[in-house]
Amino acid sequence: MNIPVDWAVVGPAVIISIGALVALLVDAFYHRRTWLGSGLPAGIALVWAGFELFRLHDDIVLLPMGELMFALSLIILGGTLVVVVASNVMNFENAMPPGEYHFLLLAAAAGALMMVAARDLVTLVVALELLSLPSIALVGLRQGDRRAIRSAWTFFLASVVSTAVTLMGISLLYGIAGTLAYEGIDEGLRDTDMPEGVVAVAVVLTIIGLLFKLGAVPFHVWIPDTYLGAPIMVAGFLSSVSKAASLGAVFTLLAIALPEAFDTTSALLAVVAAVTMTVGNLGALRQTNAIGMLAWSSIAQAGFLIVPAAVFTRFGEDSAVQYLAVYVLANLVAFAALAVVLRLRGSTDYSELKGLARTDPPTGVPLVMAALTLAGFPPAVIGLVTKYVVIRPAIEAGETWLAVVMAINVMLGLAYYLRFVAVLVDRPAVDDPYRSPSPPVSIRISKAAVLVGTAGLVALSAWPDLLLSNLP
Amino acid sequence: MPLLYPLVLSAALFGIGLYGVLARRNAVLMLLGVELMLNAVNLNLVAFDAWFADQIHTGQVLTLFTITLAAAEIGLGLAIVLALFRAVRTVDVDEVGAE
Amino acid sequence: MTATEIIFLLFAAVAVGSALLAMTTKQLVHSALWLVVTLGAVAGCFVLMTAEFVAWVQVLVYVGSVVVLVIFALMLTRQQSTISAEVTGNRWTAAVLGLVAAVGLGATVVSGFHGERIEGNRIGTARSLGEAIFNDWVLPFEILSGVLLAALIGAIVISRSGTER
Amino acid sequence: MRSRWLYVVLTAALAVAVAVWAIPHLDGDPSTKVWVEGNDLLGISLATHVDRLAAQVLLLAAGVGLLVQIYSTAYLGHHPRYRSYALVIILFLLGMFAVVAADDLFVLLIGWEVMGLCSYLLIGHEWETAIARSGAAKAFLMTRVADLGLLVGILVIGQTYGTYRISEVLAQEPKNATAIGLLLLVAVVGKSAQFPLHTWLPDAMPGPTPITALIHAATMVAAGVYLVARLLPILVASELVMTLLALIAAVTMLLGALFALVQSDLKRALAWSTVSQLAFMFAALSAGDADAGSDHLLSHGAFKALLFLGCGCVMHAVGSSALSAMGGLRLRMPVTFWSMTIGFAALAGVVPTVGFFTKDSVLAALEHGREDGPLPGGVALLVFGIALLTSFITAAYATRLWLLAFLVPAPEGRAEAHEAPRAMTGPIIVLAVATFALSIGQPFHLGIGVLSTVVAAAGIAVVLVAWKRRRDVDLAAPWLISELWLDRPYALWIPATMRSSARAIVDVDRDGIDAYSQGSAGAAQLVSRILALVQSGNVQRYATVIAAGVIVFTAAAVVLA
Amino acid sequence: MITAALTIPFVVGLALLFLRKLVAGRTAAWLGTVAMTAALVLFALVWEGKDKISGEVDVAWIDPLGARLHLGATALSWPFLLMTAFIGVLCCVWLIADDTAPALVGLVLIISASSLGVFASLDLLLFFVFFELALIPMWFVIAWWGSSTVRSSGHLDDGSGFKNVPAEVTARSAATRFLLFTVTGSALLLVGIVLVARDSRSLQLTEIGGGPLAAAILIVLGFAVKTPLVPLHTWLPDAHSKAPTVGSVLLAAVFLKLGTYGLIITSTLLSESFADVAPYVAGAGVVGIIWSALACYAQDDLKRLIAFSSIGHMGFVALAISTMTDIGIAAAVFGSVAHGLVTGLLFFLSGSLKDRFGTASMRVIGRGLYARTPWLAVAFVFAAVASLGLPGLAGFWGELLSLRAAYEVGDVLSKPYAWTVLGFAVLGVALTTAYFVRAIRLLAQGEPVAQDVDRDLDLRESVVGFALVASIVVLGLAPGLIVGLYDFQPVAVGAVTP
Repeated sequence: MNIPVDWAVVGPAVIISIGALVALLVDAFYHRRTWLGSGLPAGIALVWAGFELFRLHDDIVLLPMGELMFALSLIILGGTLVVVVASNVMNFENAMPPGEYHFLLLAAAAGALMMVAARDLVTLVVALELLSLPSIALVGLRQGDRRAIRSAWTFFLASVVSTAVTLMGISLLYGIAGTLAYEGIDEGLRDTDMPEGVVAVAVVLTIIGLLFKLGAVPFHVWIPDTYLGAPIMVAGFLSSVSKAASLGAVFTLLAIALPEAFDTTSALLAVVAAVTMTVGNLGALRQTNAIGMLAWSSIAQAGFLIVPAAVFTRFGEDSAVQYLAVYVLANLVAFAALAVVLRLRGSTDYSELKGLARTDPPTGVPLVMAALTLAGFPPAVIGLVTKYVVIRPAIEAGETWLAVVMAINVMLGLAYYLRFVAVLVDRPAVDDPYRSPSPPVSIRISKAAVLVGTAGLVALSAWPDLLLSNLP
Repeated sequence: MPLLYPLVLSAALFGIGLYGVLARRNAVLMLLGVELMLNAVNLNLVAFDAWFADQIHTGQVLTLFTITLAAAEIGLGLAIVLALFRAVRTVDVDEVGAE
Repeated sequence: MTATEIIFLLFAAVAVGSALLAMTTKQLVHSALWLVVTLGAVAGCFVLMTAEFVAWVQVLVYVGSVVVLVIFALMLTRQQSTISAEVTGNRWTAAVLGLVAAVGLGATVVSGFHGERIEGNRIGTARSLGEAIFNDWVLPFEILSGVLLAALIGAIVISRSGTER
Repeated sequence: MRSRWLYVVLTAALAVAVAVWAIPHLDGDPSTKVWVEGNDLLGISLATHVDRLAAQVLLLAAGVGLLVQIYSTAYLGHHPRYRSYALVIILFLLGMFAVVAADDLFVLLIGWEVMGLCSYLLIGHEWETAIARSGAAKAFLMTRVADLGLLVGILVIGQTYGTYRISEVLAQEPKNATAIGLLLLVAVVGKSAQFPLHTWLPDAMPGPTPITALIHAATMVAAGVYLVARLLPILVASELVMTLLALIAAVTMLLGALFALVQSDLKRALAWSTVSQLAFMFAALSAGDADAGSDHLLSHGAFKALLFLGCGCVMHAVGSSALSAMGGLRLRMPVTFWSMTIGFAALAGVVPTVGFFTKDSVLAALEHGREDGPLPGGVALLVFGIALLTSFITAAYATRLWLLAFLVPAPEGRAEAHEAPRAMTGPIIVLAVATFALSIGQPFHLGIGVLSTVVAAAGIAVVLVAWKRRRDVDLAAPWLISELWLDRPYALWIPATMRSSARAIVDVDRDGIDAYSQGSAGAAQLVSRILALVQSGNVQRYATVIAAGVIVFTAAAVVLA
Repeated sequence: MITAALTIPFVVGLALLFLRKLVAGRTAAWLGTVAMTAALVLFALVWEGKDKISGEVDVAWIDPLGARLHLGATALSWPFLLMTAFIGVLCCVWLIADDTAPALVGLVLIISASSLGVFASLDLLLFFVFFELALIPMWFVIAWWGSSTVRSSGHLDDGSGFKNVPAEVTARSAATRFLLFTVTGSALLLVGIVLVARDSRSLQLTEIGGGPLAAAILIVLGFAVKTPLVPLHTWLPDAHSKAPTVGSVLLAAVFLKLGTYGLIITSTLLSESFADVAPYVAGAGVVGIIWSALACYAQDDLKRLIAFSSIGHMGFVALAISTMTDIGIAAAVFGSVAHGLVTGLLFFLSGSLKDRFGTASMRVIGRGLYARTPWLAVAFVFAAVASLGLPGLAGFWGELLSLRAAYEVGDVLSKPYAWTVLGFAVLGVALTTAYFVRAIRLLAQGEPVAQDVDRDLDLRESVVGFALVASIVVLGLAPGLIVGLYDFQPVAVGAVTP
């Protein structure tokens, strides 16, 4: 049989790869190596890719799970763009080459796109690697920073191990189905006479690589260390874009290739989701560093994201995408704002953030809004609505217990988000070290980006229909 | 020849590789464990490919890709290990981890 | 029991044995060399399974480059305070997990594929694989090139010494 | 000074209004009037029903109320809190009128509870003193607990008869009488201080004496009698209720009289006698004779108010209500002496005071109730006997109090007592006159009359003889002086139980119930700490965790599949 | 019109929050008073009659979920709306002082407005959004303006409880406990809402007809935390006693009503499945009555005492609701509103005491307030008497109607069960009298020992107090004002009796 290669689908990825190379080269020959030299081409490439994506919209939606692919590609591009823009506050001057930075970032983004677009396991694996390896490099990018390199090492080893596991699963799947194309696998599984167990092993091992990227328990161990060590916006990238990509991959895989194994996957994923959100929230409880908190909370959010995949109802992928979109937006707003804080104050400990919303509203207020959105709590109505949206599939599928677990986790989450918010709006310390007469332009840009994102959240809160009616 | 031969062999190699990753004290040798696991996968792929007499050589192609990926991974991995060594003057995983 | 089978079993025995040694010996370089033996044996198995080209690639890439890299790395990271035991306290857990993994996989494949036989009739030559790749697997192939480039640059960036600029 | 008379005027206006409203109904043609028609789920309508009984009680309340208000101007006029005192009295009168005139049971209930509240506030008028505080609290709690019986009883009536209007209820055949009766009994026993809820009334004596006269002798405590008389047509339908009522009455009248006999405090003795006299009324009602009961209510209202007000004068003079502080007042305060003599005579049931006639008709009712009437003959006879015995004791203690208060020589070193001011003597005289005037037109039964006169005379004689003999009329009976320890449960056991259980509850609430939230919070923190421990930074550990996870998942999947 | 009534306080509140630097506390409070009064007037005017939805607003909101901006005042919600707005006004009046923080006024406005939103919304999701919206502001009110005094234990007369915990900590932890409890409840509530929405394919109160048992259980649990029903009440005493005066008032008068109102509409919307839960609600309610009454008997901190007494009153309301009869509904609404007014008054007065003496501990305040601060004492006694349910005052009718509802058993509870419950409830009434008499004895009566902080009510306090006293008397003498709304099947709710 023949593997369908829909080149139309590849367009945006190609553009991004080109953009990556351009960024690399421009930076290489650009005399003073600042963010602008490579960030600009990168940004342009992303925007262009976005247009390309919209141009291809009609072709894409015809594919199986096309809607999902389109939405996720959009989220990936947007997320990466935010990361690129927000990266400009990170001090590239010492120890972080912007050219390579943006090259790797875009390469990873391309990998993410391909993961969503992949319709056979070979492509999936390779795309997965294209996402992973640059991300690993990005984590360890900051030079002479023990913590960064240690994080990179952690991330790397965990990643390769899980890749190996996935590959083993894939090989078994191949042995069972005789092909690695999704449709083929579906047929293969439908008319195979293998014992259930064998199929189960193959399927589970295959999914694990993706769960690893999502940061599902127990494959979450790498996340806190990595986020804390990585350049902050890279952590943002990992927590948003690569989660989006792997979620898309999971959905496509389950929907097209493994409907046969639904019983196995749903039971497994339901448990994983429940455990993941609980562990994530509990882990976050005692964090006193904003990034650490976000790292754990991203684990918890991953748990929520898995639910729709676990119970595949008519709302399944829609709710996942809507939830993901809001999560990515809020999360990136938070990371971007923290990037500014980190640049200005050199730390994101709560002690540093005390009273930020009063001393520096342009960064503090967005953090509050983002935290409330992640908590799913008014005034961030959109967060609450998406919680509703993501609980609904569980109910529709009759998994009330799962819904209740989610509910309890909403409470757990609020516990630490609220603590974070309280720190932000608290009365500031009397002698506030930081008073910037006039912030550099890079900070202005970042703050602008942050405010735009916050405005988006506010708008969505005022009128959630904007999101819910337009995403698939 | 029986399909089981390569498959069982691969299972054994995979287990051994896993052991290596989890037990080796030297970071570089942990990488070798990973390589071993990947090779086990390759064995499976090739075996199935041969078994199916796959027209489009899915298995063998993926094997090639895997080998390449493995090369890329080990390249990056070794780079990291070297940087790590430069940073903390050791490749002993027990000491690397300790803050 | 045909000749191929016997030879395969021999290769398999060699592979497993050397793999075990590679993972357990105290001498860093030795374990790298033992790995070479393993990979060679696996390459042999490939050949017996009619995957010539794969076998050659295996020999070239691994034995030719990877292991050399590894040995260099070992040299570079050779440290004054030689590590006491080559395995960590983690080893019993590791052993158990490894064993369980092997046995589990073994059981899986046995229950799934017992009694099947490989009639090696379609040789995986360079030509046939090339056709397959460039007809059917172009997309992943392209992506793979990206992966290699990214990994290369990543490796460079990470391993550049702190002194430059 | 003028402000004080303002309240008198207010009260007078109220009293006149009520009188004008009530008098036309004295000749016994009842009138029902609906002022506000409530037509919602509650079904409460502001309706009044005034018949002869109601009219009489209204007049009694209005009259005594007015007299007490006048009396108070002198008795309490200089008290800093006189204003609130006088206002509360007016509020109380309104409540009383509501109870008496109400046709809707809820209106009655409101008045009933307002009276209770006013009684609480007035008893606690001297709230600086501990006994006043505790007395007030005790009275309020015991009566209110009993009132809950009335509340539920009203619910039952409403459910049974489909209306809360007394007139409409009485228009129907008696239904469900036992349940209703029992519930009402609870309320009545509490409000009228009958056994076993009788202990609050003596303890209410720390209240100002005029208040005692008004609330705890003439009106509020009699409201229970009034209520029973009002609903008698229903209650008689249940023999059980009537028997119970009769027995309660019997026990109470005897106990009250006995306790009154041994008191060393004039006011407290009068309080016990009130308890006992109220029991007389209930006895009459239990015999099914509403008129006898209500007549005795009226006469008792008159002469007991007289006695208490007189007692007030005495206290005003000697500054204490202890009998030991009195004596030798006959010449010092003649007005008080003579009016109180009349009062005691009425209490003892001496011809021709009204007390004689009404007690006579109560006895008659009981004796008559032996043949026909709701009571089993035996019970009626028993109660009749106890009533005779009680009237004997009553005569005895009346005489004793009279002697000790006025005739025994004054204790040494007491400041010379003077007659009370006119504002106080005036009301007494009025009431004394009333004590005779009310006799007019009272029924009279020859046989019973003779019998009771003999008994009373015997009682008086015994005491007089005892006094002639050995100058001493105190009965050495500790078990009586301790009032049979009947107050123990209310004074000690119940409060103690409540306090201890309350503490227990607070502790359990904090340490027991809350455990689940505290526990879960602690557990969460613990897990959180463990998770942090897992993050050792050692890659190999992570890899191990991952591998283990993979294996577990796969195993689980295989099992599931 | 309703939209305006909701927006005005919201806008003013937000403005005060963000412009807190620019306005003085007194001005802010005046602004708040005006805003809330406007809301009150608007809600009073919006009424169109008990058999229709007044001032209905129905705009598309989130189509994919079927959620709409659907507002309106029904016979069920109108009394709550008026009561809430009224209390809001009084809270603002109370804050007319120089030491008021403008931000506090802003938060009070937002809390009141969102509570109004809860009562006014006819769409479950909108209801839930408002429900949550009020929480975080309340957290700040408690955590920041919370009590700054030593923590007083519940004990009767041993000093053991006087741990000297820094108030900032305890107030804050109390706030967090309150929030986490409530959010747990409301999260379950959310799940329940989704269940209901799945079954009846709609989120509109006007269209929902029933839901699965699971939904009923979850929703009732959610509201039970808020109401609160034993044993989910443990958050309440701390929160109420630690909160600042307006905070306590809003908590007791408004927040608890969110719970009871929720239970009421649940009982009418999910009648079939609620009927299965009703007995447990009744049981919890009655246990709460006894439990809280006894707990009150052992309190030294006045605010804690009032807090516990609230649990008891809510127990009556729960009992009434669980009968699922018209009378039960009337009783629940009346009881809620009356409790709002009476307990509001009690908390305001204890607030005055706390302002003067720095603590609400009766031991510290001392006895004989009759002599020391006559009007304050009289007002307090009045409030206490009203709260113990003296006939002729607002507190009475709620209890009476619940008892009557329990006596005239609907078809939900079994007769023996209902009557047992009734018996305990009656006992509870007696106990309530007991602890209030105790409180009066400890505070108002007794040998007065003057303290230099003895000050009688000042103007704003008198205004607030008088307004509440008047409303309590009016409702007490004319219960028909509220009960009159329920001699029929209330609009916008399903069958009241299944």
